[in-house]
Amino acid sequence: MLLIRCPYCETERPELEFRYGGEALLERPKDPALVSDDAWTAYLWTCKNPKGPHAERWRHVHGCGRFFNAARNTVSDLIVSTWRVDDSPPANFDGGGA
Amino acid sequence: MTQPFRLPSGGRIDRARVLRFSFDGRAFEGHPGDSLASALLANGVHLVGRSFKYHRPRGIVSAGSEEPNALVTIDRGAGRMTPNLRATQIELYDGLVATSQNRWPSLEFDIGAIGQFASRLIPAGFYYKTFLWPPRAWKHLYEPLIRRAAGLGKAPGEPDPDTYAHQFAHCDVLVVGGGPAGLQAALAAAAQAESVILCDEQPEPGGSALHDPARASELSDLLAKLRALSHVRILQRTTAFGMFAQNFVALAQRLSDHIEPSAASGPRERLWQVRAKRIVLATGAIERPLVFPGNDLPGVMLAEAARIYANRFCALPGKRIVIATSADSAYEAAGDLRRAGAEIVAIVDAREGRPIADDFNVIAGAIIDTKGRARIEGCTVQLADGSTLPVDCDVLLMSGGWTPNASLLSQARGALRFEPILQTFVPDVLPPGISCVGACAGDLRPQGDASRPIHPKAFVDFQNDVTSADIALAVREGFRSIEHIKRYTTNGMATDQGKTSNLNAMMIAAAERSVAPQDIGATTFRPPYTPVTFGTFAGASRGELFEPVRRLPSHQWAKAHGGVFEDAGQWKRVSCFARPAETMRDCVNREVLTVRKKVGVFDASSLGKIELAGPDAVDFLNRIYINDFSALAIGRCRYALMLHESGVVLDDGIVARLAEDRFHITTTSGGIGHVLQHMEDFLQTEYTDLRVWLTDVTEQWATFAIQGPLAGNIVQSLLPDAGLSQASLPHMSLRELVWNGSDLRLMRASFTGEAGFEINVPSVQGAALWDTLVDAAERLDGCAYGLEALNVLRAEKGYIIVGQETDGSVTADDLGYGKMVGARKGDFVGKRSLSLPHLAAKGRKQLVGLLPLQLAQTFEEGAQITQAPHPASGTHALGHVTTAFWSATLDRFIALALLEDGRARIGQTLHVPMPAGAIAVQVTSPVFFDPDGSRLRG
Amino acid sequence: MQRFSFLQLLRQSFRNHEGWEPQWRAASPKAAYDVVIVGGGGHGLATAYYLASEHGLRNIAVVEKGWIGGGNTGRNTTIVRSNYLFEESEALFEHSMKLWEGLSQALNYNVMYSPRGVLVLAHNTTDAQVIRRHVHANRLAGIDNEWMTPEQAKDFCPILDISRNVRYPIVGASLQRRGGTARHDAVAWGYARAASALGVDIIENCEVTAIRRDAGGGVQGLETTRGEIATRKIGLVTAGHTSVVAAMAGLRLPMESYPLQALVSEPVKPVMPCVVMSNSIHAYMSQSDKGELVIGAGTDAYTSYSQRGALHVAQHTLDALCELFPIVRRLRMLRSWGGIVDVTPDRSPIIGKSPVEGLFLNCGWGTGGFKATPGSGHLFAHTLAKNEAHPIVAPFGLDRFRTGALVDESTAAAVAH
Amino acid sequence: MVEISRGRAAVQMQAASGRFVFRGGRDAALACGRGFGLALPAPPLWSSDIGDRAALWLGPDEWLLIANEAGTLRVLRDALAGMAHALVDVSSRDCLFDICGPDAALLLNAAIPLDLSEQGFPIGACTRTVFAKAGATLWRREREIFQLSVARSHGDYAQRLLDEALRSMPEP
Ligand SMILES: Cc1cc2nc3c(=O)[nH]c(=O)nc-3n(C[C@H](O)[C@H](O)[C@H](O)COP(=O)(O)OP(=O)(O)OC[C@H]3O[C@@H](n4cnc5c(N)ncnc54)[C@H](O)[C@@H]3O)c2cc1C
Ligand SMILES: NC(=O)c1ccc[n+]([C@@H]2O[C@H](COP(=O)([O-])OP(=O)(O)OC[C@H]3O[C@@H](n4cnc5c(N)ncnc54)[C@H](O)[C@@H]3O)[C@@H](O)[C@H]2O)c1
Ligand SMILES: Cc1cc2nc3c(=O)[nH]c(=O)nc-3n(C[C@H](O)[C@H](O)[C@H](O)COP(=O)(O)O)c2cc1C
Ligand SMILES: [Zn+2]
Repeated sequence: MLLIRCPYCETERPELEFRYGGEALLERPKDPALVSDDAWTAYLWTCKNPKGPHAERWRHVHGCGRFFNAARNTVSDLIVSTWRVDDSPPANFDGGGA
Repeated sequence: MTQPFRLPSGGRIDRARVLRFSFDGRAFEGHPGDSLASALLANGVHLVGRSFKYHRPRGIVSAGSEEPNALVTIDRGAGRMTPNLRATQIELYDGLVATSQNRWPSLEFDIGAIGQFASRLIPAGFYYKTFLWPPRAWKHLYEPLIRRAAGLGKAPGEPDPDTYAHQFAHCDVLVVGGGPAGLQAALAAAAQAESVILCDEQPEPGGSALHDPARASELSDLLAKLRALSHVRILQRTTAFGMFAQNFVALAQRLSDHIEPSAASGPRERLWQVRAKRIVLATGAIERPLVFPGNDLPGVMLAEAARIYANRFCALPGKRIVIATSADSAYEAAGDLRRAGAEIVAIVDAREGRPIADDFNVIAGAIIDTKGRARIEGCTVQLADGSTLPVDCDVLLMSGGWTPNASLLSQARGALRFEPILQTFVPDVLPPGISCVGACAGDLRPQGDASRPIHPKAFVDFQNDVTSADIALAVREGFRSIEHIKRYTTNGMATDQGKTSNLNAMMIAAAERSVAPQDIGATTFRPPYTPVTFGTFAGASRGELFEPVRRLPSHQWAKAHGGVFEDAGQWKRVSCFARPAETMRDCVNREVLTVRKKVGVFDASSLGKIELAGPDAVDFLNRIYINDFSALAIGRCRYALMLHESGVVLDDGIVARLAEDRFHITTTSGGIGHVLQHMEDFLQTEYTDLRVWLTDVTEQWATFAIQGPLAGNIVQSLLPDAGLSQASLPHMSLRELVWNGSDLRLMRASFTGEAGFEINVPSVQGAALWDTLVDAAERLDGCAYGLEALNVLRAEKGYIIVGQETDGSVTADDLGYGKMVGARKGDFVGKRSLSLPHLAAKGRKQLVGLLPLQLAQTFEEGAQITQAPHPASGTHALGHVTTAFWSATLDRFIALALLEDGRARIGQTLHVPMPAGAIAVQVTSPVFFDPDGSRLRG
Repeated sequence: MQRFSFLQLLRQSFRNHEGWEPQWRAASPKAAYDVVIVGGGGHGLATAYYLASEHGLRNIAVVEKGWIGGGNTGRNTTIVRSNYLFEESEALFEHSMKLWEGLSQALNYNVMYSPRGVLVLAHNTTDAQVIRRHVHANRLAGIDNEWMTPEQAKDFCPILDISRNVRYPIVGASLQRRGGTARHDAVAWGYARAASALGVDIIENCEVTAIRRDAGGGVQGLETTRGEIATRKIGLVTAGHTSVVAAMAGLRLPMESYPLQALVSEPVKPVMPCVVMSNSIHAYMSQSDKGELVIGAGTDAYTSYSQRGALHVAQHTLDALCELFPIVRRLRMLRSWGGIVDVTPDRSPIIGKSPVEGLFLNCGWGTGGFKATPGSGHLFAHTLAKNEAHPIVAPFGLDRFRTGALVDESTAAAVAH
Repeated sequence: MVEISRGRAAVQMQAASGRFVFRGGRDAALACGRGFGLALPAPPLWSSDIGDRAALWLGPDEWLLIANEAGTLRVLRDALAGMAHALVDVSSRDCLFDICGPDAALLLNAAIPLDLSEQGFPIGACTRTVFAKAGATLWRREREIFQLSVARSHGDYAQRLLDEALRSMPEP
């Protein structure tokens, strides 16, 4: 069970309090009506799914209820850092490769 | 004489008390402090089990949890039968009943042992190569035969009456292993004011010091110090079995199996889930058997085990002992056993530079054969010059050296390295926060290599009957990776997980492949370290504690009034309120007709409810639902649909405007969780500019529907001063009122097609209001109705249920709700996907009604729809039935269905193929009753 | 290929089993192949076998980064069934089922396909509706699947507790009698042996590290830990690692990799005659021929390549099983492990061409692809050989995510394995 | 009030009390605190209280206000007039338990995975968390008194589980 630091509660809590929210830093098209089917479905469905560093979303659902972002290594599962949705990712974080 | 092999003094048993026990029906005696294994040895019993495949006689090999052979079933009374327990770990209590396993009719005479004679025919992997013809024989002949031979002990036949517990714990330091190294580490940490949990799988802490008389006082000293500290918790009979990310460790504590059943109380086992800042592994080392022909005979055991039996349990394994070794530690065992009264016939040392031990008959050589059937009687030693020497003995001890017990370290992804001097793997790379101490760290006495002849009867994995020849065979057949060798031979896959066999298998494979041991590597260690009871994982979770039971405010009333309950998620809901002598169907029909003709009340409290507030609430709703809320007046409500971004229907509900900036929203009963998650997701990460807040008020409000032509009368009598009229509270509007001193939210809304209301009161008032409503209804010849009736009522009107009419592929338009999409508003969640080719395509499945052409015919939900009455196998289905009911109102069977191009097919005749024959149906509009909705307005 | 038979076993037993040959050649990579299959799991090996046996291709390699069958093929709960809901899936899995039925003989390797029946339990009205819908759809498709009352289910599987006073009573079940299990390792080894005998190079310890493409973007070759390999056609069959390898060709897929756990109990005498699955309670269990209960747990909540799962996931499965089968409460977990499954948004596989010329995909089998091994290999071989999707796999192309024509078995069925 | 106890821990079920969820930005929080007569705590997972009135931090823009006086809601609404916020009466929503005694934390740790030592969860700390299979709110009111609340329909579950945990508590 992972130990995850919630950047809003400013404390580490067991994974049981959280819900995983998938890849982070995705940009929903400003006006979806203007983008092509390709671009829209790429936004909807494709994932980086990298082996290594991954920027991802979690929600402290049994806690403060906030969504936040985390950088986790998907090989070791270790969470390197977490940050609030309106903060920027830590410097030198590569966001999950190709 | 009882206990002929019991030593007269010393050790850690309490000779003053005698415990009686039975093994395979024979009565024996032992003492407190004994394990079942030690008590059997004290009674001269060595034959305790049969091996898995060849049913060879097997004895006790070790004194600990690494035991591969001595597996027994313990019977503690009804439902309390446990198979596959290790005799070496079972603590003796008065009246203990143990039986041996995997033999028939008896341990001494086991028919299965003929397997031994066929053993040539059934080497590793034989089953992959045969049983191929005739093809059907595998299912009907061979596999049933193989299965009959499968397994070790029997599974219990009755439910387990015992309870299990869970405990979370945090500490600065978790020490695993209570030997000298672990105790020292615990004390050192405690001295730094660190909180410590120390666990040891044995009945008492002490580890190897328990059988080292020289360390007895040091041990009691250490323990006294530790026990005096309040920030140290010592858990005995507690196995650390799983290491998980970030120093999260699972421990299994055995609480009552060591107590006689009549005296045991409380939980049987407890799962500790410990989060430690630091972990110290002090798990000791495991002695390695030697691989020689006949090494599996009862009476052949590990050298240190014999020493433990003699020193700690005061049970002498035998009187004439031969020791085969490649490690110095065996000489200590030899000394202690001799002091205990045994004759050390010879020490056979395989190493070249073996230690000088003048006082023993040390022979340079190796064992190449043993003598005896159910117990060793002698062995053959091959000397350095190749000559052989027969030696008689009643016990043969072996020591191939020690291997740090690093399973937990490996589980935690630490790395091991092969240490040539010790001829074994030792910890190398430690994960952060984890350290090893003592024997586990590789702090071992000198030891060396022992030769391993390849011989069909030289056993490597004692439990699974894997021989050195099997490993050689696997290599010959092209299985090079140690993981392949493991799987082909099953070496290390038995209940001991290869604690005593993995290293030998690896060394043999390395030799066969002519590569260095480190290039072969080890197989993966996995949890659990030793087997853990399923009940321990489950803990208290059973029955209502397995999954919470959520009850509606009307639950007690329903129970007293014929309520037939059904599960819907965690909720107990009422299907119908059956009256005496009423069938389900009669009951549902009565409830339906009562609602249509009079009035009914329904407990809808499980509906999800959200209070939405904030200046941008309308904007938010417009982006989350397909509807346009801009024009929704205060006090008015709207039925609304919500889509997934992929365009399919996610949930539905009613949105009611309480104030300019406040809304009361309902969701489906099962939907509230994911709807809230969905809304919060968009609110927090997409529409971050909106000032809106969501509060889950599902459980704040009890919700009751009052439906039927007389619904207004009930509401009127309940709220006489509210001045309710069709004009002041029209269909789909809401009013906040006060009842009985509490807030009340009254909505005029209907899911039945009748004029009706939904009343919300704070849930503490729920039961009281329910009673009042039912009372009022009954006075008007109305009744309470359940889910079944509701389903009929809504189906008659063609109203959908999300999850029944929708299945994750259905859009609003498919349901006929395309018109709800706000034409003038901008983007909303899911909108873009609606124009993807497949979602915008013609001919999609659409919601329609179906009526069987012959009135008496019925079919069921999920039935398929075809053009032809007798479709050939593989015919394309045009759709399927989503809802199918007897409609009491229409006095006929009706159904809703999703049908390809359904709206265009209205009027057509299609078929529903049922096992007993196809049923012709007419496609109709999904609204069967009161299509223009005149009844809604009362 | 040395034939396997009882007689051969007998003959070899007189020669101390000295005469057995390696089951597959330990091949080293050649400079070039007509087709390279990346991934030596069951699907990859089956693909190679059918390419050789049915399409006559001989210059083929399977490259495997570790040992063959060491991926999900070697770590799954081996449930085989074909009672899927949608016509597209029915066709795919039934195709596979038919191949299972004669596989041991076709490969001359006993894969222990054991059609002991797969029982799917319904615990409430919704379950019953969903399961019945399957039964009806399957019947129309000619796939065996029948609805059973609780009593009939208990007759078939006596250790079920069908009393009404348990937390989730059993209200009915469906049974596919032809469903069952097969021996996971044997499937990989059997295909490897048969493929190797037809000339396929099976190259272990050979990890693909890059995909080389020509100026037009088409596939040119592979870089591996054992050197470069030239080829114009790659079949990517790497299950949990598909995204990683696809990224080497600049491809991003609708796919996430999750750890899925399984566990076994200590072996006991037979108590479970069939496979039992319960989707509401999230548990499934069968008993192997050796006696251990084989139990599937859930996936972890987050993507990961760590091949292990969290304790609370296994815990959830075990409390469910103890609830369903109260007699197993005293049995003990012997070993638990994880595999990495590649999950698509609609929980259906992706099979067919990719946008990269020469790169073909066979992935996204998620938590349920073992049962598809023979069929997947068979149809993928056709697709590779003919450069065109076999009609049965055509609906499973990558394109469906762009058009919206998903085959969403998960939401329709809530059946995962 | 129903009480069950064993040795060094006891569980008391409490009657429903006045509880309100307040959500809003900083200004609204200040105004709310003024109206409530008790400043809303700013540090995460922290509470403030006076008499039987308390404010619990549950999220960066979310507080649980506890007060039994009638009319609290009206007072607060007035104090917040004109400001963007949400104020919702949830007095009926939860089931409340007081867990008391020297081993209260040990008891709770049968179902709550948090570090409930005095360092890990000091007096005044509050949080939402999980209680085995239910969501819960936990508040340490005094050294040996925790208040646990779960959704009303999970009340039975919580009570049964606490009861079973009491009967199977480890040695302190
Ligand atoms: C715990 C668990 C239980 C399951 N239960 C069932 C079940 O009951 N029924 C069912 O039908 N399915 C089940 N599945 C799913 C099933 O196991 C898989 O869908 C199936 O085995 C996939 O087979 P494969 O050959 O595609 O993949 P794999 O067997 O995983 O083979 C892929 C291979 O690719 C190799 N590879 C990866 N990257 C590279 C690279 N860069 N270079 C070279 N090689 C590479 C890997 O090492 C691996 O050997 C389960 C899965 C798990 C994990
Ligand atoms: N050949 C050798 O050199 C050799 C071998 C073994 C022991 N020793 C002696 O033992 C001493 C080392 O003591 P030590 O403390 O390292 O080892 P130890 O064997 O004394 O203690 C290890 C303890 O860990 C427990 N344990 C192991 N795995 C466990 C688990 N998963 N969960 C809970 N408990 C577990 C065991 O029951 C045992 O009590 C040395 O002083 C040495 O004299 C020497
Ligand atoms: C169907 C099946 C049955 C298994 N039975 C056993 C078993 O009886 N004993 C055992 O030790 N492992 C058993 N395993 C697990 C393997 O030992 C191993 O854990 C699994 O293949 C994953 O590999 P890994 O643990 O080396 O990563 C079984 C695996 C499967 C898929
Ligand atoms: Zn938080």
